Amino acid sequence: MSENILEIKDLTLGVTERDGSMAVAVDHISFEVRAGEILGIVGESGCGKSLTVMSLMGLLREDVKALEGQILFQGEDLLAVSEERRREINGKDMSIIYQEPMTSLNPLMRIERQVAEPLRLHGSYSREELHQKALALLTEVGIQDPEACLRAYPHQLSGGMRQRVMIAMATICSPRILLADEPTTALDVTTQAHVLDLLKRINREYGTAILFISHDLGVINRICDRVLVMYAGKIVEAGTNRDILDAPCHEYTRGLIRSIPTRDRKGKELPSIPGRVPSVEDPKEPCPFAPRCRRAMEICHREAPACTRIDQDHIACCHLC
Amino acid sequence: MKYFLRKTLVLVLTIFSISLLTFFAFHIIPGDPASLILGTNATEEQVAALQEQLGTNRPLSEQYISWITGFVRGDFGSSIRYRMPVSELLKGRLPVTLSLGLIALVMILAAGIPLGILAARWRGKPGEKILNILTMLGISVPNFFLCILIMWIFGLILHLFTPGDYVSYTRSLPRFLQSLFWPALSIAIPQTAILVKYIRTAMLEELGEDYVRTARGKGAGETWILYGHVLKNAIVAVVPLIGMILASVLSGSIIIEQVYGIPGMGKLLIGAVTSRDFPLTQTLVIYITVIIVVTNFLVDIVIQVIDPRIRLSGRS
Amino acid sequence: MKDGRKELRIGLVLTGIVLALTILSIFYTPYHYNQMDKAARFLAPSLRHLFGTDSYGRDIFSRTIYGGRYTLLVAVSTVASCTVIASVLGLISGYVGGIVDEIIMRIIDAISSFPDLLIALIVVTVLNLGQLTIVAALCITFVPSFTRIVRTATLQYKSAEFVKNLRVFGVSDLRILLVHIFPNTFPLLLSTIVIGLSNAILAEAAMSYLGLGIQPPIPSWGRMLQEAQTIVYTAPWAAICPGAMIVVTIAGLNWIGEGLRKLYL
Amino acid sequence: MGKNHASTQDILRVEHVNNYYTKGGLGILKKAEANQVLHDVSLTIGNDEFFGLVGESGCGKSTLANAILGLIPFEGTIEVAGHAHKTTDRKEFTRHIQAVFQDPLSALNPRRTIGETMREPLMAHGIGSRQEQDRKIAKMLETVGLDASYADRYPKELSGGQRQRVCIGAALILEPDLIIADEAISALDVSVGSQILNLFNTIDVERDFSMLFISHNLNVVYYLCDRIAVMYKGYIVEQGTADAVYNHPGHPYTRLLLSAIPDMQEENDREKELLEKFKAPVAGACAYYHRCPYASDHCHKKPDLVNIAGRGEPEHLVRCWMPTLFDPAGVKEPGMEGGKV
Repeated sequence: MSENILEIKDLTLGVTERDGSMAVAVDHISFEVRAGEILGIVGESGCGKSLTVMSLMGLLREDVKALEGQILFQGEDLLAVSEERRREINGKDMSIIYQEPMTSLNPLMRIERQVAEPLRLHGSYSREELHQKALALLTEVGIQDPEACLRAYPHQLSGGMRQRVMIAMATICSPRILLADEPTTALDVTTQAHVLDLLKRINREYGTAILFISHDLGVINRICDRVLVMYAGKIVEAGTNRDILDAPCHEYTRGLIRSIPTRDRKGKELPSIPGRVPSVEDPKEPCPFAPRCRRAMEICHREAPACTRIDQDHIACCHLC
Repeated sequence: MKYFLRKTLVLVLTIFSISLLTFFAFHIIPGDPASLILGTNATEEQVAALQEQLGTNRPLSEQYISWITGFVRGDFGSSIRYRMPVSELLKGRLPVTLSLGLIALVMILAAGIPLGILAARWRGKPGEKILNILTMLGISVPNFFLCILIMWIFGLILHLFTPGDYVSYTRSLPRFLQSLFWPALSIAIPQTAILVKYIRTAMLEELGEDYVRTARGKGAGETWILYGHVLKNAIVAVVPLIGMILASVLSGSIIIEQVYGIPGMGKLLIGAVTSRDFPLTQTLVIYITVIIVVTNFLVDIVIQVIDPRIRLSGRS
Repeated sequence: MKDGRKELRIGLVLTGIVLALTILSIFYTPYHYNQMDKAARFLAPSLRHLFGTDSYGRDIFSRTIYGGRYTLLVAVSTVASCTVIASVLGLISGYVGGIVDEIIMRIIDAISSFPDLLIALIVVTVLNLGQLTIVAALCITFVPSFTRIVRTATLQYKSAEFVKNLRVFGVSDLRILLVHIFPNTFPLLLSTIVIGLSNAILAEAAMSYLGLGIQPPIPSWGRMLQEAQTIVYTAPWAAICPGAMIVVTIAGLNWIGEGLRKLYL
Repeated sequence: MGKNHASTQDILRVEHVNNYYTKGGLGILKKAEANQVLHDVSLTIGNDEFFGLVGESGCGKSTLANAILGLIPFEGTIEVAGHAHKTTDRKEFTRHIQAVFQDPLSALNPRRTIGETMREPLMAHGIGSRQEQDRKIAKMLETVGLDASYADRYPKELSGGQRQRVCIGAALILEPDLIIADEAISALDVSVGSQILNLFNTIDVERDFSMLFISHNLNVVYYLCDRIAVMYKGYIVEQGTADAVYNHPGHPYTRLLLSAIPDMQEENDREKELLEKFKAPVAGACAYYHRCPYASDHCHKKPDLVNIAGRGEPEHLVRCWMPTLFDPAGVKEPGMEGGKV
């Protein structure tokens, strides 16, 4: 088994409610990101996938707190390190791209400065070196006129170009791991395909591990090696793409896959999941999915399910697996 | 360039509408201005003579045209109260008010920007509360009250200056500027508080933007983010308010000149208003308003230069 | 901290004090506001004269709490009339758009290029002095900013999906405007009204300080400050008391405004 | 209630519709710039038919929806259930056509209860007494799968899916002939979106209405609709039965869209290369010219829609000079080039 870059142990995140109480948004999750792999996290809104990624970068909003657990980055617990050390890691060993490339770029700063900024923060380079590096990176991510792009401001670029710039910026220090929070959700399908190809190429050529978050199983399938399925702050199933998509065991994963309209489902009713996506404030059940589960048994409302290993990488947390 | 031309055209049109509005405001008065000025016990001949002098017996459009052509040539008519040309009256006073306004503006910017940054830096710390309360006090103090307090404390108790001791710039420039210091301070303090509040709000807003999160993700520290990213964007957001602040400064100087007995345009204006001296009031109103409109025009140009979003798309 | 309740509370307490004193003055003042007493000139604050006396021996406390009512009355009537006018203009301008919007906004722009004080001065010069004049003067100065705020909110809701939906339902424009859009502008309008009140009080005080507001012998805060100015060395309380009253009122209203903004926007 | 058309009559007829977007203008100092958003768009929707409109952001699909709803001006003819825009007043028109929009939260007035919002269309058209309206609302809430007690709740108390159900209920309450669903499930979670798709299907069985379903997701459109049109830069580039467009695409853009949709099959089951080949745009050329891998000098003129369906088959229109190139057994395709997005 290959080396783990990131090991998350019992990570628990709480969100401060309006009345001052703490609601658990991410509930004792544990997983690892292996060197050179693309790991996907899939889930619906409010399942805690974005909070998880933000906590890995130490970029949680002020009202969110890590209550428990460890984030081990090459053996170092990121929840315990000093702010200085955190800043050393961010942008250099670990970096991140977001859903909204427009707002994620400083509107009043030229692309060149923004792309080269991680280098200036993590080393000393001459102006010329910075320029050359930024130029090389933009060419690398497939921007056709990199010189013009360097001189441009964010609003002059198209959505796809902005996301490429974000990727260039995130990879300029050759990080060990890249976190991607729904990076293609705001893009058109054709643009999305290009960006996914680019991320995959970066992963294959430089061995950069990627933690890829999406609500779209199709996107996850196109880019990831392994997938975690999250529901209501918990990981309910984990496995390789084929484990999850072809042989899902957890009832939620199954329901999710079945409810997507595909070619062969035309004219048939979609076997969708009843009920609504739970929000953070909702009362917690032992098995979070039990209230919506068609196959829920009496035990599901009483006892939290253990996580069973089904296959080498395939784990599901369900009483039925 | 197209932007500049368009803005210039807007400026000209604005000045035109200011002159129109002012002129008609003073001419659509219920009743005849001449008899209003002279009071109820004036004879008809007196009224007719004044009508002739004011030109109010001619049609309005004709009056406007002759007035505006005179205005452009520098002939602003005669003051009723002082019985001398308005241009003569203005001559010595324009530099006084402009200097007072300028000193106040410099004070506001010099104190407001650093304090605004400090206020943003101190968020969540005990210093923030004190600064917040001071800002609120500053905003809430009327400048004429502040003026009285300053005269009392710094003038009468501490003897740092003599209230009412004004030195004309024709006599001694340094002493002229010195005598404007305290009046300018009275104007500046409330406006500084407003500026601090705006900058603080703008900085905090910028700090909540996604690009700040991106910078944190790159490993940037608080200082780097504040001065490298947020400050410029916050200032760009605040620049449009400079025109507004200048308008308040000039309004402030109208009152403050009254308190300190400074012979500027403000003192002249109040005198003109209380004695219902229409030609003088009219001219002063247009003068002051045009100063503000031109400043706003310059501010627009500055924004256009510093904000690429406007510069490059050519739209505001 | 975040939700603005604290600001609201401070603001309500401060304005509450001023309001309570003003209401008290309707029923009771320790002395008549104009009662002069040669023997009691320039008295420092004491139990007999809470805020001291002025150069005529008049009781500053009585004058201060009495003087509030005109300032407050002028401010309230200014803001009320201004809100009505601006709501109509803003709603029409924002919802109808096109040439109507263009005309209204150009006039608003032209008016607002004059500094507030100048407009007030023009109106006061042109019209005769009196309480109504000052209300009209201040109203004209405030209409532009109020109108812009209502218009912006209207525009924002006009393009909202739910208005599009209502139009598709076949609901009439007037009903959409009055029943659906207008109430949604209330939170914004409310904090604007509060800030407007504080500005109106400041402006009224400035006008009566310049001798262009309420006329003597009725006391007003601005007027009292002007009279106190020459005796500030001998009787600083004569200036500090009405001045502090203004500061407390304005700060209170500003705090309420800030609290409301944080709570609802 | 306008339900008495022969089944052969078209519910929606859009003929040669053009729309120009003007920015600036009005102000004396701003010069109006006109951009054409819709180019000669024509389509018809039959009785009880679900028609899908697909395209990427900015292709003009929402503009078309707004034009049909009468919310924006346009050139050309649009008729709903025989009523033309230009001759029917807005209120009368709205009896025949209703809409469901993308974001169900902003589609409901936050300060009014669900019941109040659903009463608006009934009040506007003077239907029923208050009690009858209450009954209708309660019944409609049940139809869309909600409890009648939801009438007293405010939008913010509901989840996204529930809000969208309310919007659908409010749209159906006037029993319109046509519903326009503009990205109606795009903002919803996958598991909730599929519930809404099912809801459309079950209501379709119970009631008689046509739908123009607008989406960027070709899979969803194929799943729900009988016929599909694909839009690109304001042109309809392909139109035909769902089966023809989805399984036998005739336009290179449709093909690109199909290959770009990430699906859940294993990698090698899918054609990998994106059929794009960027080149300098030519004035007056086919709208897709600069991205089309097959473009030749031939394409410097704008193509018309041509029918590529076989004899006796339903119409399958493609706006391309060489639609036959894309026969399923087609020519060898060049690989992806360039990376300009």
